[in-house]
Amino acid sequence: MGVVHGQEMVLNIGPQHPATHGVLRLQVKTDGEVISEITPYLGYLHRCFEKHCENVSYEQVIPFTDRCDYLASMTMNFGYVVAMEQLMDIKVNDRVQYIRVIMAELQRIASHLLATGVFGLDLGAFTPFLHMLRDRERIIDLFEMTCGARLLYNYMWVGGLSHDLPKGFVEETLRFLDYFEPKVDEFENLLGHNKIFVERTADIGIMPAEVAINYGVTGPNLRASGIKWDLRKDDPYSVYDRLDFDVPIGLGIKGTVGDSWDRFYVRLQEMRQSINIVRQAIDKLPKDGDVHQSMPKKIRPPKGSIYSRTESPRGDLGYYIESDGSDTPYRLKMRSPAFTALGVLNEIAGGWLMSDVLAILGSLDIVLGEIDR
Amino acid sequence: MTVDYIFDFLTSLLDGLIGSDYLLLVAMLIPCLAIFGFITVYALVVIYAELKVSSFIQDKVGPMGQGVGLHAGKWGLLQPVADALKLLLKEDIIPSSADKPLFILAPFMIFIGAFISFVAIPFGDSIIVADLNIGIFYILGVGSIAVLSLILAGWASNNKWSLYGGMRSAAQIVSYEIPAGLSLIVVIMLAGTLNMQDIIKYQAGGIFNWIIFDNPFMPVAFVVYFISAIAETNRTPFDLPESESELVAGFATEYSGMRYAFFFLSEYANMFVVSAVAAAGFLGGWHSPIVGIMDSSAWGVFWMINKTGFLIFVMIWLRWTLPRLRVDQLMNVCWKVFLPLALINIFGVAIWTVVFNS
Amino acid sequence: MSEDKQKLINDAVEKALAGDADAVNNIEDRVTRAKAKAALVKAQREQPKKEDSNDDASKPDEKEPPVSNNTVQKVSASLAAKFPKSLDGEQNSDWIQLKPENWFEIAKWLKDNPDFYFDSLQCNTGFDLGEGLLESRYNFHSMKHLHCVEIRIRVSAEKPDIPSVESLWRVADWFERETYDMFGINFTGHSDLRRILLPEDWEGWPLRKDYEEQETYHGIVVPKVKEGWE
Amino acid sequence: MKRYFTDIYESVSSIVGGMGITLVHLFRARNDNVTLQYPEEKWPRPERNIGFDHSSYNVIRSRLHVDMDDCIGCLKCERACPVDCIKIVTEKAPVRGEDLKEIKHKGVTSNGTRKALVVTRFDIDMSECCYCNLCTYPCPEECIFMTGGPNAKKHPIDYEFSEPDRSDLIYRFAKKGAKQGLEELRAKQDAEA
Repeated sequence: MGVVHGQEMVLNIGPQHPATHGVLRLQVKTDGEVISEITPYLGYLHRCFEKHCENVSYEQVIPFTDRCDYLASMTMNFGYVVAMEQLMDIKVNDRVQYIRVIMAELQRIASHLLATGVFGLDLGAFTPFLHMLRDRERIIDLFEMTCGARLLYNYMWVGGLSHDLPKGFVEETLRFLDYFEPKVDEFENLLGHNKIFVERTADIGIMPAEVAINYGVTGPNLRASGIKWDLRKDDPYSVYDRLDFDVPIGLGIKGTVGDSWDRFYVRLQEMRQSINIVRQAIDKLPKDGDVHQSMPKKIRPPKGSIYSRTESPRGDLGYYIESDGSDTPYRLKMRSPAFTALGVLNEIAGGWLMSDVLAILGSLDIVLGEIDR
Repeated sequence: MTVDYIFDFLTSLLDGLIGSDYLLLVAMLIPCLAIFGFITVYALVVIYAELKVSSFIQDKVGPMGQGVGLHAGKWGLLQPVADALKLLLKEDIIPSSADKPLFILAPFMIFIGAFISFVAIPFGDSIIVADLNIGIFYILGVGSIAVLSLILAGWASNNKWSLYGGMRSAAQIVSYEIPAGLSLIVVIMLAGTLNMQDIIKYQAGGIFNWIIFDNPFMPVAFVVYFISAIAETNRTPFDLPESESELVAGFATEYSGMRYAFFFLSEYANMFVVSAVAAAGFLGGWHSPIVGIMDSSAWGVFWMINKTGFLIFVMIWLRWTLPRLRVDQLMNVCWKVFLPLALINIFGVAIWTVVFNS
Repeated sequence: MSEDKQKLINDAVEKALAGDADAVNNIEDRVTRAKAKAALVKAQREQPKKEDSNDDASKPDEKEPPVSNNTVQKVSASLAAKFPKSLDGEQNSDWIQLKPENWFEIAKWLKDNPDFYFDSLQCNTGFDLGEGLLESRYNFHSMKHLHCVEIRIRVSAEKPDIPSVESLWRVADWFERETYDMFGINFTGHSDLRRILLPEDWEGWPLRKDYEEQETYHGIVVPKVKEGWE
Repeated sequence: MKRYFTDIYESVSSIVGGMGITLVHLFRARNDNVTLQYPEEKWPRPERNIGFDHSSYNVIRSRLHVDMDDCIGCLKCERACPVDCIKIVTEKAPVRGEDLKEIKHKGVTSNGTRKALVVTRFDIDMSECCYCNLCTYPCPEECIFMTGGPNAKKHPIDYEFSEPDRSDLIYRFAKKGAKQGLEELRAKQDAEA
């Protein structure tokens, strides 16, 4: 018996839809429940980040980088200041470096918590999502304690930080980590090993390694495809080379390497690694050191360009900065990891059922603020 | 039957004053109103329970009101009332391209389906509106009206999401009728009757006489029936027709206000019906678990409501724990797991009865 | 400033750095004392920096350029041998400047050549050099050899045609669409060259330096001054 | 066939396990609870014991407040703002460092700086403010700050500032009538001269 084909229907998922994580429109061609082709339409959240940057001074760019990936603002700041410090050849002291690493890794935990939680929510599991948000709240409290803001921090500055750590931050962080470590196991049991969840994600949306590289997919999505590629290890910036941690990769425990479950599980494992990194960084954190020590009075980098990459929770975050010697950037391009991750959607999700497509979209962990910039 | 009792009572009270035809009408209307009132009150209670249970599971506090201002009362007790008021006061929108008569008909049909099932549910020794001799069969049959209404709603909304929801619900509910029905057949085989009251009476004499503990096959039959029942009521993990992260709200996407409230209400009413059937068919109905303790006919209502309530709680608990199945997995589970299990149960129980009980 | 005064200052600063705070304050001449203090502050500021740079010298990883520069020169040399006419203008140790004409063949060669194996296109960005020149810049990376190279291709704004490499690196699909969207660089051979971030009916290329905001969009007047702000 | 039964076993065990976890949460809901009953309970204000000098830094991100008596009109905050939500207009004061009672202008700031300018307009559009805090750092007189936190002495915390009209979110800090007052003053001086 052959396959019966009906008439194809064009369906718009989004711009307002519960599963599109923002304002994304997916125009899909469906044959019943089967989706044959996906065309993403972007730009609903385009805020002219790059155009803005050409009109503001270098330090004023930092609040805008916050708003690109609003779920991982610290790492967005981090990438920018690393690029600027390379361009201006600034060396910052160890205290600043370690504080930055602590913040970036806490932010990674927060971002992955939301990513895995929302992934569960896309599959209909409401409770893990709220449990994860509850723990993310505690990380945000730590950030608020440090810099007064809860979402958009503007904390890392070129050559330093806006504030030193507050008194009691280290103790609070350690208390949080002690509390949080068993919670990761609970998430794994509650959501990760749940049979329905496994059925919904294992062997779904398999992204082979070659496809991932060819589509420029990076970060946890690439690692889930079995490639050990982490800028923190392979091209270390800041003080990551002095810290000891593993790079979890997808092993295909429940299905094939590179399926949605692997992407989920890599994120879960990365949270454990981040806890480990934060602990080490706190151990090595120098007691003294001025966080404003290396801050230049006037940020005016020499003529030239730089392409600098850092590892954001979503992958390789690249900043291409061209300076013409004045105090505003001549051109600033952000290479956003979620942009390339969304690009692969049609390749890996075409031909699956509607529920699967939305699950795969959730497993890619996109943030529209970063895609549209 | 209750209608007869009321009719007799009214006749004796108002002998000769009003024609007996009118009295019969009144005698029939009174239980209807009682059921309607019961459903409303029950819905308020169970909505509140759902809010609170889900909140506690998720480490929240749920609806709360304390101190000044417009709040939902102590511990948020008035929250369901506020919800109901909100739904009542909301603007009723009918999309311009919708099929208007069908669009209006759908919510009433689903409610009627849930409503008339209540007729055959035994709350106590003699508290049953219509003690039909085919009670369990009647409930199964009438419960399937829901699927018609969901298809109607999905089609009449003229919305692609609604259509998906309607189509999914058709496939789902029709499929899950089969394992649910086959599991109940085992009960009927044991009790030898389709009458709800007789099935319950068969289970008299303490917890070990309940059908669920009758033989080793019955717990399986109970689980199969209960899960199929969850699927029939469109609750998570089987809430595919309205899966909010995929289909926006499925068949209910275009509904608002009171029409939406009818879908909402009948979902909860259906939960009660299927749980009550499970309680009556497997858990001894209005019998007390221990003979002689709280075992009068008045306590019967208590036991029935509690057993049903516990099953409803399990449904809520499941909903806030599990993710949602995919549409083909849903079918797989139904046809490849539940149907064989139910069939094996029938044969197993038949052989068991022949070997041990004869 | 006389040499003995300079010597005095140096001595005082050294002493002060060693811990004798009064060494500077004991200088009698006001001007010299002030200069000594300034020199001290300068010296103190430099001190930790020196430590930092010492630290960093022990870790070659911090500085990326030595490796990548070698790659650039290697690639540049091989390119000059293989495609002698394609190099454009003077060559640089940081990037390779190419002509647009046979870019696709070069790209294919860069990707397939086992010595380089640039299997990952990290970033593609457009660039307005002013004076009617546009540039498309590609940052390549090899997952196998872990080296990077930057390639720049310059075209005139009147005829901004660059061969598309979409079929080699699929990621270039969206990158090139974005560059087209912002700069109007026409990637010939691209299968689906549409605007990506801006609406389809947008006029102009926003990131070109000569771009001017439109007055109205779909009949909506673009506000130049906000309300209550005059 | 083995797969079939392991699947069933896994489903049952994982579902029961998950239900166990949720049941534990159901009965221990209060332990991990982070909900606040908003109008009655409010966010605890950020800790005061912050590891740097309070007077020179500000870590709270609430609404901006300007202490007009201290403002010297140096425009540093206006230049620092990435979204251009601060607008300042200044005029030269008749005499440097002298009070002008007519327009309630103070000549000397609390730091002892003598003002050369009168600020006739100091508008902040809080609906555009991005709370980046960049404007508060360059201020030489520490007169622009986010309310609350370490600045609680100067201005208590206040984060409930929704307004029915968007234009109400433009805060005008300059002394009322400063511009006209200054003009009148000048006219008077000219007449006297």
